Amino acid sequence: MQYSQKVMDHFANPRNVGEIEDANAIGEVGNKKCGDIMKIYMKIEDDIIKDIKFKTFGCGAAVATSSIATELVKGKTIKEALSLTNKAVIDALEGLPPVKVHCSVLAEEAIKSAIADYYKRQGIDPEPIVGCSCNCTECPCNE
Amino acid sequence: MQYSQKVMDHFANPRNVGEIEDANAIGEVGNKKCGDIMKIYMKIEDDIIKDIKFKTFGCGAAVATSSIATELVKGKTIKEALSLTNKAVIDALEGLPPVKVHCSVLAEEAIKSAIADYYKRQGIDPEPIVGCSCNCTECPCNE
Amino acid sequence: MIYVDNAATTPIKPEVLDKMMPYLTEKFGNPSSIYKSGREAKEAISKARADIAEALGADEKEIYFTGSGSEADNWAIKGVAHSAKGRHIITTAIEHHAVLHSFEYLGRNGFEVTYLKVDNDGLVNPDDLRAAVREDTSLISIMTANNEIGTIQPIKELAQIAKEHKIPFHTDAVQAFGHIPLNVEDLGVDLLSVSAHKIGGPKGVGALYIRKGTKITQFMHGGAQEYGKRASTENVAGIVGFGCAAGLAMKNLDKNIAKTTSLRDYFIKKVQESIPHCRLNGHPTKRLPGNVNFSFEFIEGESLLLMLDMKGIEASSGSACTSGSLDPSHVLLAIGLEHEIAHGSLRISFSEDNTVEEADTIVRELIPIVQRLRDMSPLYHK
Amino acid sequence: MIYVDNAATTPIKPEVLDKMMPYLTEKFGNPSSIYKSGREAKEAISKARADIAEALGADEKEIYFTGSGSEADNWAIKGVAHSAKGRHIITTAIEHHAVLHSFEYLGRNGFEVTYLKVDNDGLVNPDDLRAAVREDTSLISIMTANNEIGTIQPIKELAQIAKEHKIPFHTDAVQAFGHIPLNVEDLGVDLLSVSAHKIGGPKGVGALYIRKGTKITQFMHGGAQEYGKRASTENVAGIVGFGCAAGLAMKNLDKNIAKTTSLRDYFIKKVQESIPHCRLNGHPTKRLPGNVNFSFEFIEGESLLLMLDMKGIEASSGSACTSGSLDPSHVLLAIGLEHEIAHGSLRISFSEDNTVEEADTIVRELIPIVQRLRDMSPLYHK
Ligand SMILES: Cc1ncc(COP(=O)(O)O)c(C=O)c1O
Ligand SMILES: Cc1ncc(COP(=O)(O)O)c(C=O)c1O
Repeated sequence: MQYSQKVMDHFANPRNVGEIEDANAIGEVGNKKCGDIMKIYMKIEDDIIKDIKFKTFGCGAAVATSSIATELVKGKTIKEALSLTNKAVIDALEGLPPVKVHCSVLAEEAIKSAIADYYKRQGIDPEPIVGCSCNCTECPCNE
Repeated sequence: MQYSQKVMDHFANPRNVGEIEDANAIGEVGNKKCGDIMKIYMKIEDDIIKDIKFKTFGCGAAVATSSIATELVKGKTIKEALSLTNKAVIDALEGLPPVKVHCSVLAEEAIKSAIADYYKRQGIDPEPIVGCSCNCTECPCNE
Repeated sequence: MIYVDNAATTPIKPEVLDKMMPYLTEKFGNPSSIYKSGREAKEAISKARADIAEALGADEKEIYFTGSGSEADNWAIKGVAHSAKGRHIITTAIEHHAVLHSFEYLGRNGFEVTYLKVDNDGLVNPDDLRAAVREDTSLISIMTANNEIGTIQPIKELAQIAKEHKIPFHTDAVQAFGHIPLNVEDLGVDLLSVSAHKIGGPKGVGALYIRKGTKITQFMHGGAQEYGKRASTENVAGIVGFGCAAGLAMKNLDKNIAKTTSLRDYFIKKVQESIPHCRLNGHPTKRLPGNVNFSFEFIEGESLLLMLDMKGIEASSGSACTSGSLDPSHVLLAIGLEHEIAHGSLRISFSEDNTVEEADTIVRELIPIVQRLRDMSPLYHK
Repeated sequence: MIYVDNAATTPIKPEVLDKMMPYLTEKFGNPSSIYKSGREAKEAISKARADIAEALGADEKEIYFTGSGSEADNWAIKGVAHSAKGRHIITTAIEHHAVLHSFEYLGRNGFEVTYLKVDNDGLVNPDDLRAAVREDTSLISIMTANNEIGTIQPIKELAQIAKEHKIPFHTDAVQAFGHIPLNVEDLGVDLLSVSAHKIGGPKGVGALYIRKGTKITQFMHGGAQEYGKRASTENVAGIVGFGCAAGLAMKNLDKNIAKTTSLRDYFIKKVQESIPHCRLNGHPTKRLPGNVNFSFEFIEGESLLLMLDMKGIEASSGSACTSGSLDPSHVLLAIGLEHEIAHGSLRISFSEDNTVEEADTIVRELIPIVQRLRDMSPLYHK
C-alpha cells in the first residue's frame, strides 16, 4: 500500500479542517466500527457553497479525501457539488490504493449528506435531488 | 552425510585390493540392484588367514568397510575372523553415517561367506559353524 | 530515523550478517551434495540447528528449519490435525493470523474449532481450556506471547492440561523466542514455532520444534532435507544467520530483558503522564520486555503512524500483516475494546538497541500529533 | 576447485549479491509496514516480481514468491488437486521428488495417479498423455527439463492436449528457467515453478506462476502477503536477488546458451573418445545447454564422485537430493538402464562460467579414476 504524493500532501496539510459556527448544512457519514467518520460543515448561500470545513476520524486516505473533496466543491454550485463522484476524488488525488477506495466513496457521500441536510432544513425532501446516499451509516468495509 | 577421516583414508588408499590366484576361500555378497558387491579372496592355511584380498563395486563406505575388514582379519584364525561384527568394522572406521551402516554388515557377511566357501570346498557343511549369512544375496537396501 | 517496530521485524545484527556472508559467497554448495562445498554447507546447518536446539533446551533432532514462522505454524497445525483421528481442535481468539487462518481453514474442512476467549489483559484462563477439552480434541495451540499487546500466557500450566489429556500442544513462540527464557522441557510443549527475523536474523527462515514421538504429517514433500520431513534446498545463509542470532539472543538474554523492560516502563509512564485519554493494552507486567501498546481515544491508528513516519519514527498499529486492512485488530477487540478505540492503537516495540533518548523523542513528537489528530476528529470534544 | 554441479545449485552472482546487500542491512523494513523502510521493501518486491513476470512473459499478478522451488511444486500440485472435483491426476516417472512425492502423497489420499513412461532418451510421448486423460482428470504436471539427464519435454504440445480437455497444466521449470527461453503464453501452461538458486540467485526463494483464473487452494495461511495467497513475512533480500538473477539470465540468455552448449558437446565428445564402456544418458540434442550425464559401466557413482572431489572437481551422480540415498536414480531406471549401470552415473552440469580448460582437466582426471575403480570392481573383466 503506497499513497501518492498528492494524498500525502493533503494528509499532512489538510485544507479546510474545522467547523463552521453558523453552518446551514452539516453531514456525517461512516461509523466508528468501520474506523472512518467524516463530518462536513457548509455555509450555502444562493445555491453556492460559500464555505466548507470538515472533521475526520480515519486513516490517511480518509483525511486526504475529505480535504480534496472540500476543495473541489468550495465555491461551486450545489448542482456542481452533487455531480462530484468518488472517481473524481481519486483522480484529483492522483490515485488511491485499492483498499482505500472506500474513502473516496465516503467523501462523495459526505458532501451529499451535507447538501441533503441543507434541503431538509428548508423542508425540502432531499431524496429526489440528492439520491439515497444521504443516510449512509453502513460503511463499505462491512460489504 | 559425512565420512570420517578413517573412512576416507581407507577409501582413498584401500588395503588388500585385488584377487588371489590360488585362493582357497572366495565369498561374494551384495547384488547389482543394491549397488554394492563385495568379493573376498582368502588363502587359509592351518586355520589361519594367511592372505586376503577384495574387489568391491560400491560406494565409498563399501570400499572402506571392505578394506578395513580385510585388515582386521588378516593373519587371524578362522574363529577370530568369524567373530568379526559389523559393529567392530564401524568402530575401526571411527563411525559410519547411518545410511551407510549396511556396508559394514556387508563386509562382515563377505568374510563369513568366504569362510563358508572354505568349509564347503572341504566337504564340511558351513551352516552350523558360520551361520545362515553365507548366502546373502538380499541386500539391506531392500528391507 | 527511530525504528521502534521490532515486533514487525528487526535489522540483521552485524555479527549475524558476518556469519552469513561466506554462505552467500564462496561457500555456496548444496548441503545435499557429498563434495567439500556441500559438506561445509551441511555442517553449517548442523551447527545452526544445535544453536537453536540449545536455545530451546531441545534435542537437535527435534528442530526442523522452515521458510518462515508462518510455515512453522501452518505445518504444526495442519500436520498434527491431519495425522490425528479426533476432529476437535482448540486455539485462542488472539493468535497471529498464521495460526488463526490455519484453524479457520481446518474449520472449513471437517474440523470443529474452539476459540478460547481472553480477559481484558489478553490472558487465557486455564479453566477455560479445561472446560473446552473433549474426548476428540486432537490439538491445542496457544501462543506464548502476543505480537500486538505483548501478553505472555501461562504456557506451562496450559500445556500441563494438554498433557493430562494426551493432546499435542503447540505454541507460537515467534514473538517470545530470544526475548524471554523458553525451555521446551520446562514448558512441556510438543511443538513450538520460531522465526529468525524477529531476533536480528534474516527474513525467510523459521523453525519448528517437534517433540520426539509427536505424530505429524509432512507439509512439504520432495527431497530428504530436514530428516526427510521438510523438502527444499536449504536456505543455508539464512539458517546460519538464524543460528547465530539465536546464540546472541541467548547470550545477552538477561541483559536485554533488563534493558528493554526498563525502557518500556519508562516510556509507558511518560506517555501516561503526558497524554490524556490513553489506555495501555495488554497485561501490565506479564508482557514482552519491548512491547508497548496504547490506544488513544478519538483518533485512528494509521493517521497516527503516518504522522510519526513523517517525523522519522517507524512504529506500528498492530501486526504488520494487518496494516492496510480495514478491520480493526482482532486482538484488541478480543480484549474488549470498542471498535473506534481498537482503531486508534499504537504499538511501539523496543529492542535492546533503542535508547532513552529515542523514547523521549517519541513522546515529544507524539504529544502534538495526538492533539492535532484529535482536533481534526469529529469524535473529540474538548 | 572446479565446480560443475550447477544443476544442484549455483553461486550467487556478484551483481545479484550487490543488489541484495541493502536489504540485508539498512533497508530491513517489513514490506507490510506502512512507513518508509516498509514501503521501500515493498517496492523492491514489486520490482523483482515484474522482473520474473517479464522473464516468463506473464503478468505481475500471476507471480507468487515462495520459499523454494519445492514449495512452488507442492503448492501447485496439492493446491490444484484439492480445489478440483476430479480424482485422477497425471505426471511422469521422471519428475523431481518435489513433484513425485507430492503426487504419491495425493495417491495415498484419495487420488488416482497415472505416471507416464518416457522413452530411452527421457521423452514423454504426447500420445501417451492423450491416452491417459480421463473424464475426471484434474491435473497434469510434466517437468520442462529433467534435472538429471537434461531432457527437454515438448511442453507446448503436451499443454495443448491439457487445454483441449480443459485440464490445468503445471510444469516444473526449475531447471529450465533462465537456461532456455520460456514463455507461459507460448507454452500454454497454467502453472510453472521456478527457483532462484539454480540461476545465480540465493537459496530459499522460488516462485509459482499461476495463470489468471486457475483454481487453486491456499497452501500457506496467515498474513495477506503475495496478494493474500501465500502468507509469511517476505524474504525481501532473497526475492530481490531472484529478480536480479532472472534479469541477468534473460539478458544473457542467447550468449549463455551458445557457450554452455558448445562446452557440453565438446566435453561429451572428449569423454566418448577417451573412456570405453560409457553411455550418454538423456536426449542428444533436446537437452539443457549445460547438462551432461554419463553412465560408466562396472563402477558405482558415489565412489566416482568422491575421487573427483579429492581432485577438486565437484560434480554429482544425479540430483543432489538423492545423494546419500541407497536407491539408484528413478530417472535412469525410467529410461531403461540396468540397476548396476544406473548406479554408475556422473552428472556434470556446466554454467556459462565454466571453461574449456576446466572441461579438459575433468576429462584428464576422469580417465585414471574410472580405470582405478574398474580395476577394483568385481564386475569388470579386462
Ligand atoms: C527439477 C527440479 N524441481 C524442483 C527442485 C526443487 O527446488 P528447490 O531446491 O528450490 O526446493 C529442483 C532442485 O532442487 C529441481 O531440479
Ligand atoms: C506471533 C507471530 N506468529 C507468527 C508470525 C509469522 O512469522 P513470519 O513472519 O516468519 O512468517 C509472526 C510475525 O510475523 C508473529 O508475530
